[in-house]
Amino acid sequence: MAQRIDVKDLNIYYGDFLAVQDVSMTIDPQSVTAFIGPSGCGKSTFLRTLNRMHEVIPGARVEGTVEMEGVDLYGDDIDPVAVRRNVGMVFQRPNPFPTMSIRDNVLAGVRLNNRRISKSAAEELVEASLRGANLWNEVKDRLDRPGSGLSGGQQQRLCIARAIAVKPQVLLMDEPCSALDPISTLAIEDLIGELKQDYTIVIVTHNMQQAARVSDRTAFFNIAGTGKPGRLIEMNETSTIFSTPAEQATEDYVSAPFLVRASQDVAAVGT
Amino acid sequence: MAQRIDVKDLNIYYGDFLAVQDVSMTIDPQSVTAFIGPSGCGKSTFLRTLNRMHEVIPGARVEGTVEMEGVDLYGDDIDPVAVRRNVGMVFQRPNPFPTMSIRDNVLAGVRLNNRRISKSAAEELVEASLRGANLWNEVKDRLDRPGSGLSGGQQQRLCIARAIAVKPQVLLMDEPCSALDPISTLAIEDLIGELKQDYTIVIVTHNMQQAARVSDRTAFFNIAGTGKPGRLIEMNETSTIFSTPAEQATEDYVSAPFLVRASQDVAAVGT
Amino acid sequence: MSTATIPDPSGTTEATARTRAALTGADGARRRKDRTMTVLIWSAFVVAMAPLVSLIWTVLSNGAARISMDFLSLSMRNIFGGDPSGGIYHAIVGTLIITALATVISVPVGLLAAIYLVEYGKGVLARAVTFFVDVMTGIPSIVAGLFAVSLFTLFLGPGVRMGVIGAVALSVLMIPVVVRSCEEMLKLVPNELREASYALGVPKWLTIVKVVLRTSVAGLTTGILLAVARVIGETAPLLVTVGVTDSINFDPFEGRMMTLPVFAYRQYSQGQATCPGGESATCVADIAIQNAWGAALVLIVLVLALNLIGRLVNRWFSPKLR
Amino acid sequence: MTTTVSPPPERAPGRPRRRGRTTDRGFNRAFRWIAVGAGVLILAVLAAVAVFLLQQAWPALTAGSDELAASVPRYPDDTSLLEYVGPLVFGTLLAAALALALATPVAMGIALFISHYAPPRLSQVLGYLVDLLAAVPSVIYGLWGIFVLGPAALPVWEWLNSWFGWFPLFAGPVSPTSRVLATVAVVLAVMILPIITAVAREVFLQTPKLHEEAALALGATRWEMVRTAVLPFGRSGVISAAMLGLGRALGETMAVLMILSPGFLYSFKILDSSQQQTIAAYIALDFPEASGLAVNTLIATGLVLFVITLAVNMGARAIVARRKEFSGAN
Amino acid sequence: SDPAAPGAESTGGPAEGSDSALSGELSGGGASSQESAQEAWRAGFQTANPDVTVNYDPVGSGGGRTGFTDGSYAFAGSDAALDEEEMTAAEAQCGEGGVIEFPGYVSPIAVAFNLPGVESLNLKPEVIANIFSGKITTWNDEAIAADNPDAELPDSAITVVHRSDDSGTTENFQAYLHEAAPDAWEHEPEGVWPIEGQESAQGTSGVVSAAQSGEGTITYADASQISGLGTVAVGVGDEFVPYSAEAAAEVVAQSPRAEGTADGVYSIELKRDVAGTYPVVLVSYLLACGTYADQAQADLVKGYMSYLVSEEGQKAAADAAGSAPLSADIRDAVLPSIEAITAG
Ligand SMILES: Nc1ncnc2c1ncn2[C@@H]1O[C@H](COP(=O)(O)OP(=O)(O)OP(=O)(O)O)[C@@H](O)[C@H]1O
Ligand SMILES: Nc1ncnc2c1ncn2[C@@H]1O[C@H](COP(=O)(O)OP(=O)(O)OP(=O)(O)O)[C@@H](O)[C@H]1O
Ligand SMILES: [Mg+2]
Ligand SMILES: [Mg+2]
Ligand SMILES: O=P([O-])([O-])[O-]
Repeated sequence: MAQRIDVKDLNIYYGDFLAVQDVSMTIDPQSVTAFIGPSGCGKSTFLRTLNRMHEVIPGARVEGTVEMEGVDLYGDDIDPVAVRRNVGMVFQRPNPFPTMSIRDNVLAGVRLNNRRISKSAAEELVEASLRGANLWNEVKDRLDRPGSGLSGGQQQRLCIARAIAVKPQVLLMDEPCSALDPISTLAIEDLIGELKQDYTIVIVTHNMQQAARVSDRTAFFNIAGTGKPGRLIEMNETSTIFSTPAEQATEDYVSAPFLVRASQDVAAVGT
Repeated sequence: MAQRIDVKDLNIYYGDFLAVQDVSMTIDPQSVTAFIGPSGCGKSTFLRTLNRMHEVIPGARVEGTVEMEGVDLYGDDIDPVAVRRNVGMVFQRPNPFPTMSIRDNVLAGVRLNNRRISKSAAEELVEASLRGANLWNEVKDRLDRPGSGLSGGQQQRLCIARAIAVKPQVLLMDEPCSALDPISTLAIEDLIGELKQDYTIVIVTHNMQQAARVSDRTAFFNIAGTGKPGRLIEMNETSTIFSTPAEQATEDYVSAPFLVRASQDVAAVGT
Repeated sequence: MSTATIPDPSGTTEATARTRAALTGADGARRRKDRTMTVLIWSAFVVAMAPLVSLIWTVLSNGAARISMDFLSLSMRNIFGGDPSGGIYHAIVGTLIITALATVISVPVGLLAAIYLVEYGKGVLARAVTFFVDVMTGIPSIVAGLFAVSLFTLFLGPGVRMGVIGAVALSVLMIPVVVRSCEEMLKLVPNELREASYALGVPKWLTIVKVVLRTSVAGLTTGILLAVARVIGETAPLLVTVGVTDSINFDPFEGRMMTLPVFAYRQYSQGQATCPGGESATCVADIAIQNAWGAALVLIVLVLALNLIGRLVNRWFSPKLR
Repeated sequence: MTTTVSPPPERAPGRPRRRGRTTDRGFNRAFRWIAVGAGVLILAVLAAVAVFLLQQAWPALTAGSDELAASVPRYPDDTSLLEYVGPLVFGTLLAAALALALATPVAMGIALFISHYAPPRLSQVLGYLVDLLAAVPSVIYGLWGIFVLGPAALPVWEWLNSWFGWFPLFAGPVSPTSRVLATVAVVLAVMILPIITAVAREVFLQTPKLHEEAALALGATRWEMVRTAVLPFGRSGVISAAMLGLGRALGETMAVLMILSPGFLYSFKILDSSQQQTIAAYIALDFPEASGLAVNTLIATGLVLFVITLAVNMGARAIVARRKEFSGAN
Repeated sequence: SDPAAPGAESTGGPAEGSDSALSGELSGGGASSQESAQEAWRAGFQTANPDVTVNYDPVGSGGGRTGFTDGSYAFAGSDAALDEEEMTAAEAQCGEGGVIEFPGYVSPIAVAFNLPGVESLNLKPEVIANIFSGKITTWNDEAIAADNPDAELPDSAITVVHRSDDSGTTENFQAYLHEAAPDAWEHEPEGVWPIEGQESAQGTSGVVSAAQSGEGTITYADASQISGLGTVAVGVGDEFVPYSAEAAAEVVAQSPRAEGTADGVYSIELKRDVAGTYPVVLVSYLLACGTYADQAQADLVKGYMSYLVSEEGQKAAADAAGSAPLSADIRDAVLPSIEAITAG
């Protein structure tokens, strides 16, 4: 079920602006890959090329290949819709459909397949997905209320529930926890751990601890300056990236002073 | 310039729904107060009562008093607009004005109020505010481009620049860093450190480390269940909250397993 | 998700083949439906273009021959029968003045009422305004005209005909359209922006003026232009309020005025002219219908120009989103 | 920056700065009252129109049918005012409903085409073209309907009648002049098309990118994305747009007046002449020659149109309100 | 702010030096049938008096009569003479000078049809009545064929097109049918067409274009407007008379003045059976007051009315609208009342 992704010499453009340059990487199946890097370096942009969401933006295009099990996602005979069905996505900002109830939000992707899903199967799926996103208890008795009435964190968890409800083969997550409280974050992180048994997972995060906790491999992106394209600096086992990175830039980034401070803080709390 | 805030017996309603019950607290001037708690417990709601943004929502109202240096902000003769000018706010989701350039966004507080400002003073203010939000270098040569063209993190920093440009006495921040990368987060945290010399700062955060790092005092909110009102469980020195909280609920929350794990991770990274 | 039940692949080529199958052979029915809808939506467009093209072509081919400098710069004073030397300057002037006046009356009232509904409105008054604005869209145009006449008759006695009465009648028709479309546009401004402004200590009225109106100005312009278009072609109410004249009148507060739609309608109604000496350069039997088409063409060009201006305003001010 | 700009507190501690600009509150209040005033003014105008209508219609409402029959040219003997207005109401509703049924799907199609299907550069031009249709005065639609559409539609009407003549709407005979309700309905549809399109287009364009992307990321085709994210978001806007169009169709005078060969029957035959008449066209048709009680009767029919619009709008409001909390607006 | 001035210059009309002292604005309105004639009169009068603007709102006869009796119009055109009630109201409005009413515009109504290849038909009054009442339904009906042995009449249905609006043309046409064929046409003459279910259209231009757009149609319309359609020569006695202004004028000339009216009021009782006349005519009246409150207004009305009954004025109307000029008798009868218009 999980699928390997090979990216070769990928250049990503917004119109004439080269946003990300020359990325090649391999994303392993049944593992979690984390993307880290400073803001604006193109993590989100790159992530969106993996399920062809990038081309939704007018003028946006890519050069190079993204292969999934040897099949170029940008090949002529490939249907972007099928790509997106197999490569799910959770966004930075929660975006539940405001016109749908909580239940319908979870079922939104499933319903698209026009499959007449039986009522009981639907109920089960809703519960399983919401439990997976650690939202079940909070919303179980208002499944028919609009999804937009939830708080930010609840909304994001609803979106995660919606994404996992369609059981994709690859799951892309763009800072999925940035609007979540620690308990929800923890639940999601645990969920990621479970999901990777079957899926290929890619996560963008600003939270070093999160990257360290959940990912098997980490890719560090960086940007030389404004207007310059983002680049993949280094990709390796997560422990290697955080302990003995090959590049100086990576080392500078992952051991930025705050991180030291943070560990001190935590140490202080722990005692 | 910094002001003390005393909240007494505050009940906060959305229509008939009691969202936050019976909060009393004192927020010290020239300090940073952090609100933590699970999603949906009413942190944002409570925060918004401190500058009377709550009442912008139709049907929303409060009971009780919020006193600033002894003056009830909800008194009859108090102008909510004046309250908001003195109590600034940064939101959870970045919301730059889409019709305005980056420069005009920073100057919005001045310009929207029809205040005259000389060109040079404006330029200075723009630069100082953007530097304060650690955004200056990224946007300095496109100040006339629309603010909505920036990435999420950049937009949020723009909003912070906009809020500090009006030099409020109190600054409320609702998860201001949830969309920021560590470097920007660090800059903002440093900025908070600087600002508290003069201002009263209140910050909502899901990031325990952040609360531990930046705040002097921490308030923990909790919620008994869905549909129940949120409550202030405990408020104390940050170090006390994180090390020896008085309440069991607080202890459970701040020492949730992930935190232990996180500290282990960080320790592992450190070695 | 046809692959969901297939066991983990072992051979790479097999996996490739299956992946390719999953990524290409998407659900045929859904793809077909998508195609069908795309075709339908394209054809909806073509269907709508057919009358437009036909209409424009009809007006152009019938009206273009009549257009000349004289036609645009002369009035119909002392022109009658098959005499082709008259023009529609008086009607252009009248249309511009009366429509402008109606716009000047309707836009502030309509926009402010929309602001009231979106930004302040709650309770009985707001519900009443919303409801009765809807009702107002149902006033037949002739009734609006009769109403304006009887209103002015109250103050000025019977028999007064002047531009401003027509403008009032048109305003009765225009205001609800302005309110409705402006209301829709204002509602689309995200609350986040209002809150951002309030949090900067900007009073509500400045927030409305500088943030809400500014953000929605493009939509508002479109809405107002639609409303202008709604009334610029009105005939019936102008006939009873402004009357008709052949001469030029720049003063909407004194005397009759001619307007383009009334002119076109009257000319069409006149039908054939009699040419006692047969058709000649000075007597054209179907001059009236030619005049009608000529006026129609000018009216459309006028509206087109207004639209163009609106577009430019729109382009200028629309928020640079996304 | 902030450390240098803050002057020491100049007021006694314990007093939060209340100075603001007190004039703000004055402006705020003034602006509010101006806005409220505009709303009230509209109510006042409408009340004035209503008073005018009622006062003018009153003699007809209170007159006996004998009296009406004597002084209103088209008034049949022994008929109550209600029975008299009935066929007009029927004709008005039928014409407007046909127009709306023809226009709404096409308008939504065009709006979607412009907002989500057409190449971006093309869509600008297209939007402009459609707006142009809205700007065409009804007199010109009348001329076009008589001289172009009518003759062109005649073979279509004959074809419809010969194949679908069993269906009440298309029952024969077919008028040789094409001055029938079917032609009128098409013209009305073309007239309200741009009105519905313009509003629907604006609303569709406002669909948050976030929601569209959410749908696409779930593996939706473009149409499915439209169905899950765009249409529900635009729903209340589209209903509102359709009502705007319906309002225009109900009240349209000139085009109907110029094209339709009127009749006063409860008839579904839209291809036959002299079957139906609409209220607005009826008023415009008979007003010039009317005097005395006849004028009052005409205005009474205007009052009925008023009431119809009122009812239609109430219905639409109810539909929109029922799903209000699910609407995209905040 | 004088609305007249720029227009007068811009049309470049023949503003030959006139020594007229008249100036100001004069407004009237009423029957749409008079619109073309009024245009000709206004142009002629304004040319002679460049400082004068005359307006005529073609709002319909009813509107004209209402406007005249409530004082909104200084003069009016109406396709029917005032009835008693209206006359009372008008007299009240006009004051002691009384009302002036005369048939200022007389025009033949053509019976016109659309049959390719057929330009003219001879029809007796009964046949016309039976066609319009729907008793004769096909073109090759014996009753039609009998009087038209040379015409190629098709086997197609006759589509009657009548005026959908309340119109003086309809009323006069019905009056003719009622009088010439009382057995076949029993409907009381009215402005509204009495038969349901027939094709109709608004205004003269409407019926003409409806008739032109469908084959096998027949209608009645002001004779000046019916280009492209075949016309009917109407049976009078034993002969068939095609329409012409002269033959129409003759009808009016042969008809007596109604009795028992005030001096200024000249209404006629049409006789529709005089040999050699064309009996299907529209007689449209002009209304004015004997006294006006304002001297300038009185002068304008007097000047305008004198002009339009003059030989010159009637010729202008005949040229522009194909109407039948007034006979000298009628002119002589009404001129004294017009010249007596005063302010008071
Ligand atoms: N729609 C767009 N059109 C043009 N440029 C864009 C667009 N979206 C992003 N960019 C630019 O592309 C670059 C990469 O942006 P991206 O959002 O991928 O960064 P990121 O690493 O995800 O940042 P963050 O951590 O703040 O989310 C930035 O310079 C940004 O300004
Ligand atoms: N506009 C509103 N109307 C009604 N109820 C609301 C509204 N906004 C929030 N609530 C409810 O009030 C409660 C508190 O919400 P609030 O957004 O303050 O939580 P929070 O602690 O900020 O959560 P998060 O950490 O997810 O931002 C929740 O139950 C929420 O559903
Ligand atoms: Mg990003
Ligand atoms: Mg919150
Ligand atoms: O003069 P008409 O009433 O027949 O138009």
